[in-house]
Amino acid sequence: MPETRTPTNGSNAGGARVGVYVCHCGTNIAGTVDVRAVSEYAAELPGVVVSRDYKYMCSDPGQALIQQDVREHSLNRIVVASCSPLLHEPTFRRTIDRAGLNPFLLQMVNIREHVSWVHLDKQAATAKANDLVRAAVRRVSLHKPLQKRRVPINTNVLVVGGGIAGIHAALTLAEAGKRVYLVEREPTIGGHMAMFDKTFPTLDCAACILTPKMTAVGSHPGITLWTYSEVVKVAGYVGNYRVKVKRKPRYIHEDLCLGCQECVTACVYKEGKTPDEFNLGLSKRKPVYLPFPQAVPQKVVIDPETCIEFKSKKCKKTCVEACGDRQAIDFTQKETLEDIEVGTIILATGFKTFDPVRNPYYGYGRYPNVYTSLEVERLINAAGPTAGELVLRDGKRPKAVGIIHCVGSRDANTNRWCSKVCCMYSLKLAHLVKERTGAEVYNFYIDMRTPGKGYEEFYDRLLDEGVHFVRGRVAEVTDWAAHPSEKGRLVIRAEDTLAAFVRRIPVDMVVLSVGMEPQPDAQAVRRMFNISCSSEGWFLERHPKLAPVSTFTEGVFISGACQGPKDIPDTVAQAGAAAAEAMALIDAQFVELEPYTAFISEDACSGCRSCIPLCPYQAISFAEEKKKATINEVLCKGCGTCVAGCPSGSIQQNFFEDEEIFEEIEGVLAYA
Amino acid sequence: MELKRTVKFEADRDPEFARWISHTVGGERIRHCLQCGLCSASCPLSLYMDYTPRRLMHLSREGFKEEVLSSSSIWLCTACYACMVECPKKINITHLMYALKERAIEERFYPKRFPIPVMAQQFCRMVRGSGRITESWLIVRVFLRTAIWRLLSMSGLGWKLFLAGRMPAKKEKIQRQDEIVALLDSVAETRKELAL
Amino acid sequence: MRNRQLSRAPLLQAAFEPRIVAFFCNWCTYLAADLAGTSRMKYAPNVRVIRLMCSGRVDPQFVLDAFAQGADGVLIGGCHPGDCHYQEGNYKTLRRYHLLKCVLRQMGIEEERFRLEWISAAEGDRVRSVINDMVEKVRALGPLQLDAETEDIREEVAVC
Amino acid sequence: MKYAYYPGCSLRGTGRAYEESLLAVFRSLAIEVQELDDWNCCGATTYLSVDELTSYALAARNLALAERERMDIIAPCAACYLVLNKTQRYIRDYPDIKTVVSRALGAIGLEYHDRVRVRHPLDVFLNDIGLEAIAAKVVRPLKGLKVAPYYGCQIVRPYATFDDQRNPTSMDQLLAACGATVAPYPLKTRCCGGSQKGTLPEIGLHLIRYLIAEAQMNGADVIATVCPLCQFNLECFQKEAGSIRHPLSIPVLYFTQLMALALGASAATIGLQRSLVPVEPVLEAKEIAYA
Repeated sequence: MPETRTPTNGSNAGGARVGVYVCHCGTNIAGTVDVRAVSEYAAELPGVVVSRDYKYMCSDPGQALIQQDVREHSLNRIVVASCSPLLHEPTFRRTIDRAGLNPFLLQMVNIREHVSWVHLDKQAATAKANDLVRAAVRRVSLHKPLQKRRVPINTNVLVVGGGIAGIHAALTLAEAGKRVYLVEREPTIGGHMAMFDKTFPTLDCAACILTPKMTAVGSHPGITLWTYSEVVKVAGYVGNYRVKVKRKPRYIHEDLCLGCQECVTACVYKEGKTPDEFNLGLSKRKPVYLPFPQAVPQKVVIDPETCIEFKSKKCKKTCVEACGDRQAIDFTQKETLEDIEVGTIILATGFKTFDPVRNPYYGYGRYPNVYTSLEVERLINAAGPTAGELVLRDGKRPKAVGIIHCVGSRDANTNRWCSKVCCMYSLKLAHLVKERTGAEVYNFYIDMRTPGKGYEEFYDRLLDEGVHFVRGRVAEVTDWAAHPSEKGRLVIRAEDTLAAFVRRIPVDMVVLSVGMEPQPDAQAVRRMFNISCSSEGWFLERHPKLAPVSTFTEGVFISGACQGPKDIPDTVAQAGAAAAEAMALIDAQFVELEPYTAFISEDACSGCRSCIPLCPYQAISFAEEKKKATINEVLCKGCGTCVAGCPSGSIQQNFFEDEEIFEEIEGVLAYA
Repeated sequence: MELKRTVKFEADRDPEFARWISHTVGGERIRHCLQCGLCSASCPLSLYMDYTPRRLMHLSREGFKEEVLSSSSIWLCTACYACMVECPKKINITHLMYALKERAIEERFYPKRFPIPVMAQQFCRMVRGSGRITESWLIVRVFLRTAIWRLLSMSGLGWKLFLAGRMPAKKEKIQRQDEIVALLDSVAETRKELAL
Repeated sequence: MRNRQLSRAPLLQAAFEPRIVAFFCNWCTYLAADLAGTSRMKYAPNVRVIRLMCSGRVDPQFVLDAFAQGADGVLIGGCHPGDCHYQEGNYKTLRRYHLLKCVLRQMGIEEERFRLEWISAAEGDRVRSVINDMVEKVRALGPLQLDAETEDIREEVAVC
Repeated sequence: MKYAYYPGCSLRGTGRAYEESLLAVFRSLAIEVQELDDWNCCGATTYLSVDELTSYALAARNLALAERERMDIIAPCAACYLVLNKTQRYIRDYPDIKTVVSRALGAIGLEYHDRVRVRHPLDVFLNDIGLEAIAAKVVRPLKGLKVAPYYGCQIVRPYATFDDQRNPTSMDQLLAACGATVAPYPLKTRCCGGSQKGTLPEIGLHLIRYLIAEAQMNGADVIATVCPLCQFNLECFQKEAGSIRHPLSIPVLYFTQLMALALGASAATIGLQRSLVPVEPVLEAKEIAYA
């Protein structure tokens, strides 16, 4: 039961009538902080009319309590001591708003993340909580009513990355009638999913479920698809982003190319010479090529690095001849820059697979028959380099195949995290390899992780099929034979930890189940979009549970594997969520911005202009007629740098006024 | 067929031993062990061990002191550091092997005439006495105390090495032997004082 | 052995618990401190955090005021260079920090008492280590003693 | 720059040829060394298993002696090199160890402030002298001699101080600079069994067999080593490790012997005659003079 304590000290500084609410958060706070004592302490502070502690302040009854007190005790300032303001400040602002108080007459005290969760000593934690509450009570008395700013929102959306996440988000938004710009770095959309053969656990073919969506993107009137393009600059703020996109020359007029590929056939190269990126170098392509048969857009690309015309200017240009009247080929094409304006941005930049060269003991790059899992996806894909035949580099079928899990995952020497998808895709590959070749298949795993709908059942199925499971991390793959049966084969050495001895298992093919890593340019991308990365390099969500696709930059959302390893179902779900979040912003028609802008008291301004270069947004200008600086409130983002730099103290920042901060400083330091 | 009943009671565990291993130098991360077996598979000697290094790590952190200290594995470790370098959790396995050896010698957990602890003790004695090791003398001393017949079987090699000038009969000794003694005594004193 | 005992702080100082005021920016360091909390990292309870939108908002007077009001140390936490949510606020902070350090030196305030750290939202562990380290160092220095002369300097600085 | 030379016990016994050839290389390359004054046994791997704390103190005495002379230590023996390195790191990382060590050193009037670097000759030759300078001084290129470079464990593990941990190449480069052909040797960092040959012979023999067989299979004429114990194991027990069907016979030299040879030293001054598996027939077959 909540309790009211009537203050003995009735003094009322500046007419503030403060209510203090200390949250237990179950035992999250109350386990370390003596919440009762904090509330009793607060009750004695000048200006405090009501002080309570309650089990869960953010619950409905907790909020109702505040609203009731506001009415009954005519409170005009509220302090809530609970969790981080980044979590529940909006909640409590709404609470007091509904009780008729201006939402900015609230101050939150973070006694969970900053106190109870990080300290062990109950006495010291309680003392710290007291200090913080005291500061908040003193500060809140100076708070002024403020209004959020409303700015209209541009309804266009930018989606960066054309893998399954970007495709799904773009289609969802376009279906809802929004204009979408989809920017993809490669010449085609499709991402990693387009390279897969089958998808777990249902074993439906990746192309069958993906290519219809790709085609839909290509033909949707609401989607502007820019492949072979990259975002190079982002400016503006939520609702009003200005984005610059670089479009690399593909030396083909996209509007003229029909995708007939006659130029490819006609190329002076009779055979491909360059490792084919899409097939991971397992086949060769020509200088003019279509990345893969279902590529979207169905437009060829010319690679200037290998095309003779670019090297010597002396090519017979049989391709141009073949193109004929269509005149789609243009060797003089130049890079172009496009400027677009969008209101929201969805990042779906995906992942990179771990490069197993970093783990030399597995022999990748040294033994030809050691493959990555992605390479095997291409090998067993009917549209792949071997037309779906799983054969070794010498054309022979493997009789035994070893699949090594956790390559570049769960390893302090490379990446510490679990890549989440490898167990399941290894099972899928085990099944496909067994089905196609009848080979003995060995899975080397540490822990089998199959949480997901239908996943454990799939594992059961593999066990039924007679695939071997050896629980142990592989120490090495070697061609060094210690037994006649090992001659000429690759030997996998691991401890069979369930049998408790070391085993050497000779195989013909080794599949390295490589983990997922952040894209190599993730840091540059996050800087451009002004978002954060986790220490591993994944894009950081606003809250791991409650705001999984939002970022700390309003209007920028993330989806798919750029946020962390995840499989296709999770990726699609996140892409849908990101699209919905973007739509929620757009359909509100305007965005509310925090009122933390700076303002100038003209009387005090000496016109020294030292604030003007401090503003990164050019929001401050000099009014010549008055010889005073003025701030454009629409451009100001509220960092407060000019405030701190003003020599005459004539600039102030809403909600962070000097006096408010001085009061907070003195509040935390004042002894009781 | 001889049947053996195996069940471990909680009372068989020595929680103090488990605490010790995770607090000893190098044991900081032993609780992170995944039991992946990479240590065992990269160990050149694991094929000869009664408990593979992986099992030893788990038995230690669970406090099965008897099993751990009477295991042959701790004596087989040659300190090649292959396990430690590859361990995905960066557990200092090699160093823990040293710690277990030290503990096993302290608590006399090894078979009689087992050469490794004998060699270790003779080694230390020689350091205290001369400050340096003379290999020829060390080998003789160890075999005298463990397996005299091996001394005879190896005499051929010994003679060859002697002829090649690689088995000097002269004992190596440092000049300021008193420093070594003072050093060793100081360590013993500090250890006692700080209860290390 | 004698030296060892001498270097030990007297009993009275051993009971001294420094009070440190921290100004954390909303986007990086405050978040990192939240992350330290959600990760249940444990650190010394001597720091009182004041949230600002950007480390660029830290007015030198805030720091001087904190010292004048009895803080034994002041810590500023901002985004890493190049990562500022407001593009370059943290560079301005850095510039002011160096100037302010000179002033504090003249006032006889030891260097360890005033610190600027770049801590990104992902570096919860750094919040823990920085705070623990700073508390230790300030504890070793003992309470801040401002003499009358430095009081004057403070006022002068506050005026200009 | 002058270095403090810390030979270690083995170089005065079974590894005499290592010392003789190493000093010869130092002379040829004009590397100035001074034997560490009254150095003591580092404790090797053996002391660590009996009494860890004491072993750090023993090793630290050598570090402190070098520090007093303001010189870096050159430690050619792999075990010494590792123990000295490890001691430095553990003193840095563990305050208790630091306390014990500083008190012990204090008792004999020494101090240690972590100002000394522990170097291996491979490191010094490669990084302080450089391949070009060495190649320029080669008077007798080891043309046609195929060498299996064997690094063993403790030079690269657990600390990768100057070379790649998984595929070290410093010795490969030095031997190539001397004109030798470096044979592929995938087992170059595998363990030779260390002192196990002495204590549990059958196990030691097994490991030695693998190492020698692999070198022979890859066509090596000689194996080059960096550690006296590796050299001893591989050379002295190869006959025992082989069988009638698969006899093993290959000279096992210190890499410094090969370098000294290339730099013009004569066989007698670099301990070639101390080999139990004679190397002279190989050199003669390759027409490399060694007198």
